[in-house]
Amino acid sequence: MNKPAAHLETAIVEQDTHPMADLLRMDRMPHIWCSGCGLGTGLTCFIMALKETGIPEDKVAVVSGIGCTGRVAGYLNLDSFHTTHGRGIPFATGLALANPDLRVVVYSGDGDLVAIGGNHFIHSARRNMDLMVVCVNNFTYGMTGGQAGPTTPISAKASTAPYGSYDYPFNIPYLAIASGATYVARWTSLHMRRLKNSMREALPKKGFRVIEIICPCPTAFARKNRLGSGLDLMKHYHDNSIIKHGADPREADIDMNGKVVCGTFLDIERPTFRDFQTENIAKQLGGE
Amino acid sequence: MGEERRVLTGEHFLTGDHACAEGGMAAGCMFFGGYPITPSTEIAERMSLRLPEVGGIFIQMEDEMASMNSILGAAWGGWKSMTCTSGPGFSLMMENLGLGIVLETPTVLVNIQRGGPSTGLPTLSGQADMMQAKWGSHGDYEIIALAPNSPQEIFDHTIKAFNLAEQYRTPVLVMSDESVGHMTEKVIIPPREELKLVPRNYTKKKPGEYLPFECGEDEIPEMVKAGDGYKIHITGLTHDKRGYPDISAEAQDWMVRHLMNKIQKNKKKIIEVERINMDDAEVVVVSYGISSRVAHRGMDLARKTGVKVGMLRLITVWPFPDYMIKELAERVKAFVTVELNFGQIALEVERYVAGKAKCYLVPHAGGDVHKPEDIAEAIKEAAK
Amino acid sequence: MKYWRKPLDADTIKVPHGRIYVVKEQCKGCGFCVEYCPKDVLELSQEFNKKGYHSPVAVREEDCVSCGLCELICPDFAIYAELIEEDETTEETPNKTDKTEKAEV
Amino acid sequence: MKGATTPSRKEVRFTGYGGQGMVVMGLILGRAAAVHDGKSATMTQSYGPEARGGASSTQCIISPSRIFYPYVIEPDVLVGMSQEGYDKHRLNIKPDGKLLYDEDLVTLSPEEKTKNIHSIPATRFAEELGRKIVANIVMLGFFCGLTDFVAEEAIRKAIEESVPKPTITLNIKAFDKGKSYALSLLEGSAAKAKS
Repeated sequence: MNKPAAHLETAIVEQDTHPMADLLRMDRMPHIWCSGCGLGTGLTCFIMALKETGIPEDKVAVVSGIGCTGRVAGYLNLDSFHTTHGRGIPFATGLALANPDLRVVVYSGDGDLVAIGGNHFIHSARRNMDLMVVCVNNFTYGMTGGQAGPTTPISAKASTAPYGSYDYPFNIPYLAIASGATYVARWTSLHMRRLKNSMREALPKKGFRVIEIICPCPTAFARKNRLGSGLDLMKHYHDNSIIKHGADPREADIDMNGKVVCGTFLDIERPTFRDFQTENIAKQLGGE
Repeated sequence: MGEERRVLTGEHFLTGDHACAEGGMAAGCMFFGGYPITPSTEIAERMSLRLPEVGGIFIQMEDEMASMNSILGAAWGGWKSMTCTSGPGFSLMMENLGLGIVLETPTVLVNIQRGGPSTGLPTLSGQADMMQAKWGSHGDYEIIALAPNSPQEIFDHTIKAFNLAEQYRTPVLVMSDESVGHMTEKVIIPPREELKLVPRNYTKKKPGEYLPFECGEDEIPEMVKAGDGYKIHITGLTHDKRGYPDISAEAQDWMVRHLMNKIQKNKKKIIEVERINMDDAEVVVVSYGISSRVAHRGMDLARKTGVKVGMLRLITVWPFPDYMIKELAERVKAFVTVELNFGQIALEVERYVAGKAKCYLVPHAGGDVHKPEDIAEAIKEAAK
Repeated sequence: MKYWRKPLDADTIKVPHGRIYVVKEQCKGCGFCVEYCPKDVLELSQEFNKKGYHSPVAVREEDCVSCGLCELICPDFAIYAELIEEDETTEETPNKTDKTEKAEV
Repeated sequence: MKGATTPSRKEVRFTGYGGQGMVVMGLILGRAAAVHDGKSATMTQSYGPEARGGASSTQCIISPSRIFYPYVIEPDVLVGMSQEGYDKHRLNIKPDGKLLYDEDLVTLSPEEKTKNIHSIPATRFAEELGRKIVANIVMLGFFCGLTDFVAEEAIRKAIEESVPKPTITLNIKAFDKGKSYALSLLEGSAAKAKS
């Protein structure tokens, strides 16, 4: 860690002068996320990506489940919905279908999206629903104190796995691709530019898009597993992540000490749920 | 195809389930998210056929939790929405019925009740979800629940449920039963222009002025939809008028009182009952749904033996018409509650009779309806 | 990574300069910006903010090229850099005067 | 025809096997009464998990006024299209009620006490018409010839609205077959009574 500087000449400004203040609910800042948590970095990337796409702010809605990541909905100054645990995707499904002008983003955590919400995740991917899903994976239930989750690596300790977690974790890109998603990428919080670019790429696309962000949780996951600070985890990603676009998702398992495969795993087009509704069904009805 | 297919004006011979779907259509429903479960499946089937005709969307979700959430999402997307379920599916919807109540989302949930607990009697009738309707989602809340007793009524009451949902910005339940859902009778669908529909109460306020949970004396907040520039935030957490989470006892007190008051304060406007033979009644049968039709025969049989018996048929079960029971308890001898369970609404009756008259229950586990003779016997016993 | 030779057009390329702004009370002192600033401009201050964190200061602001990485990596919306226009380097930044102290360049 | 129907509550039970079209019979009769004959009608059916092969029973209440109790108390007519259905319900017929049955599928109990009994080889007639599946409509024609609960024209309209369009002619033929068989039986018994 750098030693503190001796002088203090840097411009100190009010919070609402930050360039992202227009897309944040500044009356709710500072946010609840811990020092060294990567969630905010991912959110910064999202805001920048959104600005770069030029999609009007009024036409973007964000839906979250609950938990640390679930708070994203409450911090973004967009139409935003903070639903129940795991149910972000089905809520977003109704929202997106009822209002096709909206770009609907589901922004939630690993426990929310692939444990309690796992069924919704795979079925929404199967239908190729027009949703962009950002899954922040910090390997744990952070807000409630570090319980084991569906992505907790084998042998990692958690408050509900004091002897180590010994059930196999989900490999989210593999799960998403197998279920039918049409855009799948994974980045760590350290890959800010690439993450932002992925989000910019995925935001205007149709279909079920999944972006996984591997994210440090210094308070719950790192502490229980003696992995150091958030910064230490960022350094770990620096040393251990490999970028491999188009990688076989089966190679993207994450364990405690191995490599983290990042990149865009898949980027294809196939008809979405709405395409089928508007084309096939409409054609049948029109033919009568 | 288009809106001209929305209201199938005319005389039909329909099952309760199909009549329910037609009620949804006539009410302006554009979105149905559901999961098939007997005996409500025919509603979903009919909606899957009918909604695309008017440009609406039917989606078969992966389970009932998803179904309930999808209709909430669709409501905030600006569409009228509904789902239907039965038995275990109703249990699964409880979590997000609570979300619907807390987000004050207008939507309609139809429960075609079957025998329980658990998988129970998928194809046979029951009325044992009545307390679950009121208390099934965790936390304190008030709910509106209607109990139609014929295909015509399930058509009418599905429209009414949509209207109440918009009027009070809340999910509304239609608590029917297998017997009514699977019964076929004449259903008259009126001309479109004769339907009385309540449109969504969209705010006239501008972005920046509007708060999603701010309300006046009537306790009913105005609505917006996503995409209109209001940049709303709404949350299932306890929240303030802005919709921002406020996890404090004070915020909880405000929010829960508001949710209860908005129904309780307006209950005299909401509640609907049918009074039969009540002018000279000394014994009052309280019943709803299919049981009310069976009890009607029980009442006729008892009347033939000279008992002065009438019926208070609950069309609205929740909010419970407590003031009517209180008033009747002052002047009648006894109440006989007839329902396909072991005493759910009977408990409410007893609560408001408060010892001022005798209270009887004719219990039934479900799977069939009561024998009218048993009801007649209970009425005669009550008249003694 | 080091360049093995000086770029041929190095004389014609203008190196941009940035000014760094810190939302001090929003910072949680994670150190991400300090660690990953490619020009090593930042250090953590010795002072505490109200929540007890050390926020960053630009100790070598003259080296800042306004690449924007600090803004992107900051999880707390607490730091950003602004490109200084050539003719503006000695003037106060408009709109910021009422709220900011001018940075020492 | 409307005036010919009696003004009190009538109850009909159709029993048979799943797949014989018992539900369709109830639907057509109920629809005819409710939509085309100015009456009230309530049709209910036994629901089981099996679509075919199991016992199937349909009840139809027809009344000039609002129907409260929607189930059969004591049927005015029991229609038996299966032995099992007949055996199960034969003791529950109104004292002056009628029993109608398919004579190839049902053997009467030696203790059968019902006075008004009429049989028809409905399934055989249907086969002769080319489609066994219309046996229920043959039976409905037979029912129509022997009762006055619902106007004949109303039933014909309800058939046309309820069966697949390409089969309307066949179904109307089936209905006519059953109806004329009923009339010939009535004439036969009238002639017998005369002689």
